[in-house]
Amino acid sequence: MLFIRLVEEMIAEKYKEQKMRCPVHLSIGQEAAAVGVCNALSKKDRIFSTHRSHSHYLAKNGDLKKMLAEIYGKLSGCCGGRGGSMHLFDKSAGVTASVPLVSSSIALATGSALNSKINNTKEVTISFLGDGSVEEGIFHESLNFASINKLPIIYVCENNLYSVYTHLNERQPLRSFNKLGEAHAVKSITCDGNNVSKVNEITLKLLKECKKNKGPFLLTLNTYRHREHCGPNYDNNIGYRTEKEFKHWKKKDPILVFKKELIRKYKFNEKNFDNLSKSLTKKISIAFKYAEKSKLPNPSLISKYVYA
Amino acid sequence: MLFIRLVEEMIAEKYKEQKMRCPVHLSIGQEAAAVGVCNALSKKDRIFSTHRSHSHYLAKNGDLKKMLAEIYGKLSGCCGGRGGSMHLFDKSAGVTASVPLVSSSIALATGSALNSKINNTKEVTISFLGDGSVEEGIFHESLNFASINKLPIIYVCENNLYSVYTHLNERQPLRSFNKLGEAHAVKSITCDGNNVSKVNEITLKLLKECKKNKGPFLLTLNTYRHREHCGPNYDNNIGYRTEKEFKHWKKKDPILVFKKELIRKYKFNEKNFDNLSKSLTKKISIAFKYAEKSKLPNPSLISKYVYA
Amino acid sequence: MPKKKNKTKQRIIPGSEAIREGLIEAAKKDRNVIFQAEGVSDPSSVYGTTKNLEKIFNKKRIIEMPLSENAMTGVAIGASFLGKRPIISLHRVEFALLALEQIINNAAKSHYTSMGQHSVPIVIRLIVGRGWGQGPEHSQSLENLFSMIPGLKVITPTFPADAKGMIISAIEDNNPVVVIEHRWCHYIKGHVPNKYYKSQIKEPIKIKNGKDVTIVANSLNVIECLFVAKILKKYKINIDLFDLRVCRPLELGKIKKSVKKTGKLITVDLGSKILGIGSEIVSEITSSCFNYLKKPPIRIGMPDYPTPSSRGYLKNHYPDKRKIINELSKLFPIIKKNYKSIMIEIDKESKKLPIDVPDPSFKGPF
Amino acid sequence: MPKKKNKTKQRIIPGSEAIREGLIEAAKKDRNVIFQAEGVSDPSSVYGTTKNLEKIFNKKRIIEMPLSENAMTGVAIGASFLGKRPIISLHRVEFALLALEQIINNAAKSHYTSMGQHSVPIVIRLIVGRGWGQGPEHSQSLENLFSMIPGLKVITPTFPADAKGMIISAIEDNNPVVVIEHRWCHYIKGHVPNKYYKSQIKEPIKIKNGKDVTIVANSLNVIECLFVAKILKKYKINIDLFDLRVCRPLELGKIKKSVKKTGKLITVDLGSKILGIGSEIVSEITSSCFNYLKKPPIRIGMPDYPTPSSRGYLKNHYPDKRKIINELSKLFPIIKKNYKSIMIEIDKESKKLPIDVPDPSFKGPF
Ligand SMILES: Cc1ncc(C[n+]2csc(CCOP(=O)(O)OP(=O)(O)O)c2C)c(N)n1
Ligand SMILES: Cc1ncc(C[n+]2csc(CCOP(=O)(O)OP(=O)(O)O)c2C)c(N)n1
Ligand SMILES: [Mg+2]
Ligand SMILES: [Mg+2]
Repeated sequence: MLFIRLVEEMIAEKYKEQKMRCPVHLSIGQEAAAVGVCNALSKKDRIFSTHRSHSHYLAKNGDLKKMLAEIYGKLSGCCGGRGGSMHLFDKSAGVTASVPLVSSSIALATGSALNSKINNTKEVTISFLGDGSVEEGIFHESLNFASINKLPIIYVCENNLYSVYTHLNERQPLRSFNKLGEAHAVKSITCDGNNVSKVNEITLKLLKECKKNKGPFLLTLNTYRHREHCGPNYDNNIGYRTEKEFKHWKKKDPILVFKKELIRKYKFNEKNFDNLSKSLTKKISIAFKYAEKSKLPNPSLISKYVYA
Repeated sequence: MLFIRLVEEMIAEKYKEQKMRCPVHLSIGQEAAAVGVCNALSKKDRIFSTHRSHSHYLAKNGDLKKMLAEIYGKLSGCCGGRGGSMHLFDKSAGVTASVPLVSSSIALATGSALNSKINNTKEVTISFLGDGSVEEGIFHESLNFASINKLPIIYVCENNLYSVYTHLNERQPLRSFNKLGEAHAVKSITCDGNNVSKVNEITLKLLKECKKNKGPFLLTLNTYRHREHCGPNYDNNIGYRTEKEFKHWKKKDPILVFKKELIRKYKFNEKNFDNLSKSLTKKISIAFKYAEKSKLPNPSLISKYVYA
Repeated sequence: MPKKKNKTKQRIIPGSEAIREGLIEAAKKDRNVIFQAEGVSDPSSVYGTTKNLEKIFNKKRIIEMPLSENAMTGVAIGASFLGKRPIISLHRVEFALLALEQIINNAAKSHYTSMGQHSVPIVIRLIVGRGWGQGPEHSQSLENLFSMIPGLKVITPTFPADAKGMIISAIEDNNPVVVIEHRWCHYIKGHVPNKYYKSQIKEPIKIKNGKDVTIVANSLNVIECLFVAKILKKYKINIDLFDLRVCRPLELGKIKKSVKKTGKLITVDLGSKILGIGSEIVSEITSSCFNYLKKPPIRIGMPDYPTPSSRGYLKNHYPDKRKIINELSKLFPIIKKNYKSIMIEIDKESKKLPIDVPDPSFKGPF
Repeated sequence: MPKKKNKTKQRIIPGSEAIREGLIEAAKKDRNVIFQAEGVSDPSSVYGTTKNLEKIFNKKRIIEMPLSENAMTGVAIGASFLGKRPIISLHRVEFALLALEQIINNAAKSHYTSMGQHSVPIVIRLIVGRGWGQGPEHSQSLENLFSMIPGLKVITPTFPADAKGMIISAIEDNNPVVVIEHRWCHYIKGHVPNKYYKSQIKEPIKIKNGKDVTIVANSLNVIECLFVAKILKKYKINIDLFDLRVCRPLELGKIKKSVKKTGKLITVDLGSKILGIGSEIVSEITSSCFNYLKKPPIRIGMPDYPTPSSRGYLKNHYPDKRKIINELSKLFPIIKKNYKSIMIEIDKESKKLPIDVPDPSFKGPF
């Protein structure tokens, strides 16, 4: 989790160099969702993500170098620089696809679960989505289909209260997100998305159920993004959300929460934390250097791979 | 209600003449929904319908002659023969539009209710839909929008258990249709759709609520179609539904149910019924003659009205 | 298309059965093939083309689709990422309009964006609903819409034997293939070999050899052109007639060669003339055969308005024998001279069937 | 576009502000105008084009759209049946792919099918997201897709003053109008009159007079062509340059006249070359001006693959000055002769800005 945080903070820091020339949607503040869920998974389980894909990709052990190279637009990126930050994937790690159009990957994830069902294999698919995604019809269409076919899939909704700069209350009526699943007889749970241990615990339970043919599930994780919707900065100044709200959530920063838990339970201390940070930062810096040094794709490659 | 039944029975009878050359989706068996709802409406209220639009159109006092002429493909039809049976509308009667693509008119109806909301006028919009329609994402998108904006609209779902030849259980999980509305904080009611008085009573109540800014609503009416999905015949022989199921519902024929109620409550008798039938049939025959005698459109008209 | 070998053993079946055979053969050969449709195993089974599949294959491979065209297309794409070969069948081309985000973004581009790491071997069968008063929203073909999109393949089979082979090729293909099936072509009968075979989905096929004019048509229009070719032969006009078959990728090598010979080109589009496949063909041919063209190329296609329901409107609506003759008469004075007798012959043929049915057996209701 | 009257009073504003003014003026004039967008009043307000509307108009007219492009388009159509004039603004063209069933069936056809009893006066603003690594699914223009559909109008404004007038005309129009706005055109600055005025949305406008070659371009490509025209003037090549502006209905009267004069035609498409607007123009012009054409018409447009994110790929990707010069050099030997010096001049101009930004002020992130 700290690893992801540090990666994204370095992206934020270096973004102003104008060398990462594509949109970036940072998950800073939301990492517990990605980590809590993905830590419960095995390598064979698959995840599908959205425009905000960094944390999911990394939590599922997607290759950091390939991710950064992709954001830097380099040929060594996971898409050879063709997709940018919203298309991250790493098949070998089970990060099957990230898709920039809101909700578009929900159906793909459902297809992945259908595949497992037909093959009678036991891996589970995770479909990451945001609170905005549930407004797209395809979300409901997918849940209905998963429900009739009892597919081994968990739809994980990270409710960060906003779609771009618009608050949930302007986009959806007041009701629990669980009702969205229940409309399709999909068992639904909502919980604190900033507590990585809790998220992990619940995910493990749901995975077991999925493997017993008791899927699908809808898991809603309440959380908050610290930075702007897209880009490296804080944006409390532009007026769509209050400083108070921000501070409230900042206190619940998942890294902080987890650190406290570690200190309480495992005699972890500040020094351990600093050491960990340092060693991670080192590793991360190497990856950044790799990405920066990698070559831009040659224009002549542009016409390749249109057809299989 | 009897009027609608007699019209559709005559369509069924005359369909084999091969002069009505477009698909027809009969509502025989489902009339209580259309009549129960539309009788509660005033002329200013608006309805939107689907491929199965005859009963809605007639219950809202759409012009019979123009409907039949449309089905016969005549210039005097409500669309000048351009739409056929799935495009029936009669603006002056408040039948704003019927649309052949499943669920496509749900959003249009929602727009109609938005119009009332903006204008602050008191008419209510009805969006008729089938049990299959709720599988399309646009149904959910529309309900969510209507809910946030408290639109004066009632979504009336006629659950006749089938989409074409496929039973509900093969398409949706077991759960009450009310849950579909509740996913969007839309108050939802399910009731016997073959009892016209009950449907009417509930509709009146919901209309009142809508006018007090307490809409939208989802009203599910359980019912059954007697004939084949599309066309004039019975189809119990082809194997997708059982004779037993058919007979069960046949006993609950809305006309029968209502007749019994009339007899019980208002000293209505068989003779009244026969007389009524006869006089209605006469009127209907005249409309058929009108439609049959009307002219086919001239080919030269085909290029008109592409642009306003 | 394999050569006919044994005349005595010719099985004559309609296009719809040929397509069903293709589907079955391909699914037998590759267990990754799965089927999705609304009413996939219902008594009608997509005009009979998916009939009884559940009796031949494991039920898990036959997937009943809720009315969720968009999600179900995404489901197919997602399953195809993992090795499945889904075949989606939609009763009307228009239903795919709900799924275009999935088709244009995820299906067409995933192979490209992933540098070939993903592929999307899906087949999307779309049926053109022409006839019996289907009206403006149930009778479009829209092959030009799909053909605009790099990454898709778009095919329009005409004859039964070719249709079977093309369907098998489409299923074997590792790209998303959109099949525009004209339901009137489902009624065309012909000999269809009783085995697994492929027909290329790369380029047009020449079906008549002639030196006077090049005509490129597809799907139902090929039948109209064949009739025209028959009549004009009597007047010594020989058409170099191509069944286009494949709208994307558009491989025009054979057509170019033909136009260099004939100097004249007519395209006959199933869908709209404006921005139709014919527009692309004419532009491309004009560019590469400019100095060979004796006359400006001519496009025939659907006019610039929707198709109304009532047969009353439709007399001069579809691209048909009459329209083709009219255009040809601009190129060949002999047609003008014999216009009346040609039209009489055409009238005779046209009157055999009402304008709104594909076959005498067709009695509605949809 | 009204004539400039008073040079001293010229207000110079960018395209995005001009469009915003058009929206505001039209909404002031007609209270039936309503606005729908995702984030319609958020701090960004669709690139500033819907900024502060809620301060000018009754809040009821400013409708925040949930992420439900399909239903919200249907809502707009339904409201328009009853007299409203909804304007939908989408941040990317691609988001409209979710709404094509509504656009193609209900918006485009309702007037037709109802014999004129319904009309659908809606405006759908779609913004082309080119630049800053947007990638394959956030940078398509797809004007050809919309232009295929009878019943729609499709416009592609270029210059600020014209854009304002065109937006007002679109709002006043009783048909569904799709506006393809290139976000790079949002940065173009120009004089924009401070009042209510309309620019026709019927046909192209000639923006340079020349006798040597006809070039038809639209949106951002017009800017590229203007630069080319400036350079070539030095070599005595004068371009008859048209800003196409209106892709549907495609009114080619002026272009035909021009080609009859120049004998040469080049089209420059914002979207794909294959099945692009240029294909339609070339086919139509070939058919009506065949005997005037001295050379085969030339089409320039987006190549037959998606647009990748990384700037590394993009060097020869977009239709640009260089590509236009290359094609022109096939028509004019003098260009071939001076090719090097022309290219040096172009290189100088091109290097002013990186390939992935519209303006020096642009720093990302989207
Ligand atoms: C179909 C579609 N509509 C609109 C957008 C523009 N868009 C990109 S991200 C985003 C916000 C989505 O909100 P949510 O699902 O809550 O995810 P979050 O950004 O909060 O993680 C929007 C509207 C899009 N990418 N796709
Ligand atoms: C988008 C779309 N998909 C499929 C169809 C084909 N179709 C026509 S009617 C129908 C059944 C719809 O079922 P339901 O909504 O329950 O209405 P019912 O026919 O039972 O009245 C279907 C699938 C269609 N018209 N539109
Ligand atoms: Mg969110
Ligand atoms: Mg039903």
